[in-house]
Amino acid sequence: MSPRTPGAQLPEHPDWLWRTPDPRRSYDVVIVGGGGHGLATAHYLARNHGITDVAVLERGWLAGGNMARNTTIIRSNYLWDESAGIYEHALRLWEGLEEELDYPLLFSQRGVLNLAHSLQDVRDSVRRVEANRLNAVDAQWLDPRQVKEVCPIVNISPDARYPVMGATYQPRAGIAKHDHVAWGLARSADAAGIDLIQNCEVTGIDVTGGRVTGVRTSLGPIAAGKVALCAAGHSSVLAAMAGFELPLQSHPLQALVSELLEPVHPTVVMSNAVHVYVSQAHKGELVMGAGVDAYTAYTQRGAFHVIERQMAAALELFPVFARAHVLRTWGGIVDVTPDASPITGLAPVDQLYLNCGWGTGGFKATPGVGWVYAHTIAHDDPHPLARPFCLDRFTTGALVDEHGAAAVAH
Amino acid sequence: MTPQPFRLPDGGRISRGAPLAFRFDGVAYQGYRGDTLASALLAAGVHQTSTSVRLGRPRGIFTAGVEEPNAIVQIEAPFPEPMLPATTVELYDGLVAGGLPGQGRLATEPDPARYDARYAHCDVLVVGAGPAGLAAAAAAARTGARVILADDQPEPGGSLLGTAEIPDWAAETGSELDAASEARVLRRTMVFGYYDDNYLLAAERRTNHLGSQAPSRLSRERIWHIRARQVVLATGAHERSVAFAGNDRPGVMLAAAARTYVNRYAVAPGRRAVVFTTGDSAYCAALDLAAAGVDVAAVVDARPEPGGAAERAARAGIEVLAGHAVTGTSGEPRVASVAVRALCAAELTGPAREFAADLLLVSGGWNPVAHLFSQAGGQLRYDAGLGAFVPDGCRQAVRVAGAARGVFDLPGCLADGAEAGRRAAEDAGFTAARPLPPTSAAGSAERSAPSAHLWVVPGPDGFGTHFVDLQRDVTVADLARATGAGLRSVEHLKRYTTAGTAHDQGKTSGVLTSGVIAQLLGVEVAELGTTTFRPPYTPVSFAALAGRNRGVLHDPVRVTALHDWHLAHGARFENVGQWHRPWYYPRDGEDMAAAVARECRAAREGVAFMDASTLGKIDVQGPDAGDFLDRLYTNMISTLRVGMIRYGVMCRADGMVFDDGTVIRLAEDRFLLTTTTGNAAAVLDWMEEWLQTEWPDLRAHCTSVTEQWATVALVGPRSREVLAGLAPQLAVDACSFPFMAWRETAVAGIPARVCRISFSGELAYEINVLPWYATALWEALYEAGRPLGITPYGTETMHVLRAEKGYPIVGQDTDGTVTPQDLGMGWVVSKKKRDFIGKRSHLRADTGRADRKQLVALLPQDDVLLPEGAQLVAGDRLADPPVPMLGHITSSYRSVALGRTFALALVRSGRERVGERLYVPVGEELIPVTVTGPVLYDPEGARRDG
Amino acid sequence: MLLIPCPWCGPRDEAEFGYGGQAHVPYPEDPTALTDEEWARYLFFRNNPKGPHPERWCHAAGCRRWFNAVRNTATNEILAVYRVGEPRPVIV
Amino acid sequence: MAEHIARHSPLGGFAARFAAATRGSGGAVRLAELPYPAQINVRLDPKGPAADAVRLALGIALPVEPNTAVRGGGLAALWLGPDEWLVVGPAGTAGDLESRLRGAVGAYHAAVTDVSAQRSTLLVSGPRSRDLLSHGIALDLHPRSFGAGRCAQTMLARAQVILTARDERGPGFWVLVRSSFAGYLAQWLLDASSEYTAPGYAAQGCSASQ
Ligand SMILES: Cc1cc2nc3c(=O)[nH]c(=O)nc-3n(C[C@H](O)[C@H](O)[C@H](O)COP(=O)(O)OP(=O)(O)OC[C@H]3O[C@@H](n4cnc5c(N)ncnc54)[C@H](O)[C@@H]3O)c2cc1C
Ligand SMILES: NC(=O)c1ccc[n+]([C@@H]2O[C@H](COP(=O)([O-])OP(=O)(O)OC[C@H]3O[C@@H](n4cnc5c(N)ncnc54)[C@H](O)[C@@H]3O)[C@@H](O)[C@H]2O)c1
Ligand SMILES: Cc1cc2nc3c(=O)[nH]c(=O)nc-3n(C[C@H](O)[C@H](O)[C@H](O)COP(=O)(O)O)c2cc1C
Ligand SMILES: [Zn+2]
Repeated sequence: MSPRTPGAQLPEHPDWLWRTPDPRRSYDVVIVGGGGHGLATAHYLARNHGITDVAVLERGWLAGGNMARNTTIIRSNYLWDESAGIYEHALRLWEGLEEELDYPLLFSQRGVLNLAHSLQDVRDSVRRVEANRLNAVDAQWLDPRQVKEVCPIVNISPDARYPVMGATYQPRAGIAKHDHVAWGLARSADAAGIDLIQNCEVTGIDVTGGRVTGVRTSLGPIAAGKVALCAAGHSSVLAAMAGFELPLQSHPLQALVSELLEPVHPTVVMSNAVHVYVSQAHKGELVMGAGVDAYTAYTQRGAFHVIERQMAAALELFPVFARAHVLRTWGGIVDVTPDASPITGLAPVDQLYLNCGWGTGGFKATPGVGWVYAHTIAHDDPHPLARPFCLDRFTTGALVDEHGAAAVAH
Repeated sequence: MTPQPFRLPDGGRISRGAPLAFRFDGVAYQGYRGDTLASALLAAGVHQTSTSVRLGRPRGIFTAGVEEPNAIVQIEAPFPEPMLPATTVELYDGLVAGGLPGQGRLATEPDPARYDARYAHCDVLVVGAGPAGLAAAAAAARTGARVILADDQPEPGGSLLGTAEIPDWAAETGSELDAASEARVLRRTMVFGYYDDNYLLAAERRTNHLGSQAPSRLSRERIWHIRARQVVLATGAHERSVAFAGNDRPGVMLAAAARTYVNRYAVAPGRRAVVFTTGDSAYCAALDLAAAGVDVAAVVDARPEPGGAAERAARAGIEVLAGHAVTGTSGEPRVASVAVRALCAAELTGPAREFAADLLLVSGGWNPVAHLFSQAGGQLRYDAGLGAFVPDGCRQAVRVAGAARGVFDLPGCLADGAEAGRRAAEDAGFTAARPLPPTSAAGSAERSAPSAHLWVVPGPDGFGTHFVDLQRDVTVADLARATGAGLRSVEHLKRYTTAGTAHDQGKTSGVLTSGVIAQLLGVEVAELGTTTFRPPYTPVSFAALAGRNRGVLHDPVRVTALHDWHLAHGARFENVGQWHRPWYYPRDGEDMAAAVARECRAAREGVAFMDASTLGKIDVQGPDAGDFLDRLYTNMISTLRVGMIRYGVMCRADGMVFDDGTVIRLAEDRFLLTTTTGNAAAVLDWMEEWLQTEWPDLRAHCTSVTEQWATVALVGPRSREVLAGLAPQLAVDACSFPFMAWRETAVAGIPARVCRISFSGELAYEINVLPWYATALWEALYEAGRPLGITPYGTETMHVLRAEKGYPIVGQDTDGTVTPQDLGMGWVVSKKKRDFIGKRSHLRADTGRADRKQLVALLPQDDVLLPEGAQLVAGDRLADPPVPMLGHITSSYRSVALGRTFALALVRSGRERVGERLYVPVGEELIPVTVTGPVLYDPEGARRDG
Repeated sequence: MLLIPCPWCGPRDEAEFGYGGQAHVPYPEDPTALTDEEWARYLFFRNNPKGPHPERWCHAAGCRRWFNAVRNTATNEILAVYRVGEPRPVIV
Repeated sequence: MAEHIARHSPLGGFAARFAAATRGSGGAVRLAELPYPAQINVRLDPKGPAADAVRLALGIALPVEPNTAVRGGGLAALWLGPDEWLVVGPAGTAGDLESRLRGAVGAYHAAVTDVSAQRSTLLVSGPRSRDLLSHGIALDLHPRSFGAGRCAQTMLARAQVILTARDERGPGFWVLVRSSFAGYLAQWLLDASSEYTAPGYAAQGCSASQ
């Protein structure tokens, strides 16, 4: 009898998670969207502000949107001060979250490498590393040899089509098990008395005199003192219900996993130029993602040539992956803003709050968003870390443009 | 070599004349061509292939196909490949494999095999070559329609290959299709993805079954991209298990699989069998096994009243226990005995009976293979009669036929397939002229009884060994724990228990899982549904998907006409977009700094030349061309005189710099623009977009001529001498040929357009010729310039030269957040024009701010070469983080001309700070720098005319 | 891989096309006459409906023509294609 | 004018390898470069007078049916877009062709641009040429949909190409590719053609599908 494989299993979930309550007629706060952000917001409304007359309304199964679909990369090495501020806040929370939630989140600070493949990539990378250090975000610039030390299977041959010229490295970055995170937050919110209501689609938002009064749902109307949107890919659809528009486009973003493999990949590697990002999850599957599909869609699936391109890119970087197999592919719907930074804060309707536009990279922000957004809701005033991410910036032009220099935004 | 104790003396579809040697878990065995690794192992008496991932329980071969949850193996030789079901590995000579307890292993060496892809189009794609698929393909092909029939097996026949008598017409229909000019039969080809607009993906295994004999020039696997007007899915059905205690022991096997081993592979999967079934189909297995000499101890039928099949079994001398269920197994590791009790209204009654047996066949019903249909966006419906999910409606042009639709009898499958094929062809515009083939294989008149739907057999103690997902080791107890935690959705249960997430993606366990959960929650299976079916249907290798887009073919390398010369002269190259551009030309022993210094010196003091052919070039013609360009560029273009050249900048509508380049006016109604190398396509697209969608009334046309012209920059105070020598007809003096003018002439006898443009501040020319003559021109320049020390230079030198002059590089000194004003180029932004793209954005609050980041030069103290990308701070001591940052360094060089290092930087209120001292954190140090205006070299512009 | 019917070339693979977002967003007649809010709307705000969406595509690897399509973003079904300048068809 | 100057075509260096692949396939596929054909890009309103003038000047009409080519008098006019064509003529005639066209369109609004060096031209022919191209072209190349007289702009592997079916009997295509991509495409075609030069293929009992 061969020995059991270490690692190919996960820690058990707890024996109790959450209730399945019927919705009440009214709540102080209704959160629309039971993804990671909605659940974290509920958790911190209760924990930090003592607000528990809250319902989280989820159209499907809890955390079944992007929260169930993301490649789980967590990092805070963003270029601009505003971004570093909010993502680093989130990373600090991650560092205490397992304890806070008493749940094994498999938060693994295995480091993230962002590879540079051209001279301009190198400049942009150094720029980001230097900015990170001044913002107290741990960051290093590694040369190809050092990259190889961190991740021995990366192909650093100078003959590669796009050779690796170095990488930025954030040692505190890493991954966490997405479902565990969502469920830990849900369990905590539920335990605080917050109602998590599934199969409850918000179909209308009631606004009277410029102020939100409640929502209509597939389970009937629900009155609310405050309504907080947390609907990720569907944010535009919800905003339209409240009568305003958002500078968002919803795109499919795909990801895939391989079969379970013995450990080969000790860190997280992201490459902007050849466009792939990959880590090996705890059970042993390689988890990979690529870029968004070009056109908008709400289909939760994308086109296959995106996957094929991604595989070609992956093999350039990791020739040893050749005979690994794609086990499953899937897609999520991400809401992308013109400057690749989120929108979080007040909406054009009173007592309605906005948290959207996290696009391809909002998982890492989950606890940070919950913290900041709960504050915004509780005080009807944006948290200082959220202020740069208001809707206004599109009018003034004060964008937080993370396209240019921030590598792929995951 | 071990014998094959379980190989039947005759029969099967194996080539007994072709014995094959292989090793499994270190032991040598023998099998035959036509075997799978699984059948060959069974023939040798090996049931157990590994232990399970979570609980470490022994596990054996459970199925005979792609749905296998247990017998997952690691291939070691000829080349390592992780995680293949032994039931799908065709045996070949020299195969070395081992059982896997969960995680596969990747090779450490590069994969030597080739992979490729093909596109294919057809009127009708039929997936699956069982009776339904064969009938469909034949019916469609006979209309003249273009038909593709894809099946993952090496030969057509589908599940018939596992029955005792395979009608001849299976092979005949295969041959008929092979011979038809418009039909194509793809064997060993798994259709694994069904996407929008009837786009299907299939993976063909082409040479793997040849082992080390595989010809290396052929692709090992091929991905087919099939666009079908109509699709017929005839993908059959998978048998499923029942959850009872100890249902995971080696020796427990699906009934149809056992039947397949006997008939197709001539292997007896055991000596003495018990059959546990909820329907009729397992009786065929019982009878076939009995006929092959396996002792069938009993058929345990959960139905109180089994039909004619049971009578037939009884007539054959097999004991049939109606209304009974298997309650447990024992044996270590393999099944040695099977416990049975009567089952009445889901309660066990009566005494237990034990049967000694080394084989337990299970049949808990059939799940139509609806994966592809579901991927296509089709809806599934729970059919309570069948106890399974069956295809319902779909928006795409797809039909489902045969067992995949819940038709489980052979005549029914044939008729269903033929009808689906005919109608698909008709919908594709063909007429079914010839009569349908006679449906062969008369159905038996036997009285069949409906299947029972039994998900769980209770007890004996708990549900800890009632497995639903064998590969993820998920039991009924695990599911109960998950529902106990409050979970209601199958999706949550999947993620709580990991059921259905293994290599087999729950092919045999998915519906069983739903059934058990429904029972636990007291809801209908229909209400619960299934988890989502996602591509691929079966795993596909990364390499196959990458195809031939690897290595040098990964992404096109674009090169200029002079590339071979650069190579021959030792150039080091830089990737710029897809281009390979010479970066610098080191001479013996030179490092990059030395080479660049030498190249710079030549350009500033003598003469140097560079291949600038990669610049984008766009020819714009038409009476409104000037007007059009006025709208695109920030400055005025229409006033340019014929014969002259102007530098221009384009912004995006958000006011940020998008591209820059020169515009030359060739004629009253004709301009030639250059763009940066990386942006050539984007600029042309941008121009077409505005022309076509916003200003269709403008009479102007754009044509890319990037590769029509090779461009050589000839630079340096002595460039005029070189040019004059080669262009005798050209008046080269500064009066006759002023800065920003162009002339047509012959250079070295080659028709050329010579422009007096300088990106270095030196006297310089750009010579444009047809690329066919580029080498001739280049060599002539090299020859003519040799006495003056003419030096080829690359992009690095070009960057230094322009930076010394403070000329920004789009993409290096800009990052999409920089306006022309930020670059200190207010002069290129017209105040006169009513509008141009980006103008309105320059009036926004943020773009008007005085403290924006502006381009300046920095002079570092002590001649330090600052890293590009480094940040700037104010004081000589770092504050506590977050430290306010004032900007960053965009370009940084050591300048021979200046005799020092310098940098360009984007600095908050930079222009106001000229003269100020700032600091650059480098490692642990703070390097002081002085801010200056951006033009450090020849600020008066005295060198331009030589 | 969508099969997109180019109004000139007929059905071609999605990979040959460039996506241009919402259709019928004209460049403002006189941008300077717009308020910052109005200009921001032009620059950054585009419809993002779940359902039929008139949008622009460019047959970039083919005839290089821009054209319009109405696509249901919830299903990817292309309900109509029409050339620039042609009115948006009524989709029932 | 520059006749005495040495010319280099972008695929000149591939001639020997093309020939070897052609030989190796036993005639199943043939690869060759057609160097230096004259190519003029023409843009005009097909309904306007310029189109008539071009027809008179060339002796062939610019095709108005998308994705078709018209041939005559040693010239071919390929449809590239509703107002765009590529007129291809024998090597060495670009100057003459350009001035004929420019003369013909005269004062009408039209764009005439010599692009002879912009693209390189490959010949891919032989009984398996369709199969070979189908490794990288997503278009349906079946004679029913891409027979004589058809042309198209599309992708071949990762390069944009203009593809034309030859008129001659037997399958054969011209592939026009931007010169900077020509080397890539040549390498790609040579790599893909290894499928058709592999010995003992059928004897190995592989499936017959290529
Ligand atoms: C493939 C992929 C890979 C990614 N990789 C990363 C990564 O590596 N790192 C990273 O940081 N981020 C990543 N992301 C992004 C990240 O997943 C998202 O930014 C983040 O999950 C969004 O927040 P959320 O969890 O609240 O969203 P979701 O989980 O999508 O939650 C929104 C919820 O709102 C619900 N909803 C919508 N409309 C309604 C309605 N009308 N009524 C009620 N409920 C409604 C939805 O059903 C959904 O459950 C990735 C995303 C995808 C798709
Ligand atoms: N209850 C019963 O008695 C019962 C149940 C099921 C099937 N059957 C019998 O099985 C036969 C069913 O005939 P059928 O033609 O519908 O199915 P089939 O199972 O005979 O053939 C399906 C074929 O499709 C192939 N296939 C499946 N998915 C594929 C994919 N994605 N790509 C490529 N190939 C794929 C399979 O390998 C198989 O060869 C009938 O003879 C029927 O009587 C009987
Ligand atoms: C990090 C991560 C790891 C995953 N690992 C597996 C896996 O090992 N096996 C599997 O079947 N699916 C795996 N999945 C994919 C899920 O099964 C599923 O496809 C995904 O949550 C999207 O949901 P859907 O496909 O049900 O729409 C993984 C998903 C993520 C985000
Ligand atoms: Zn087109």
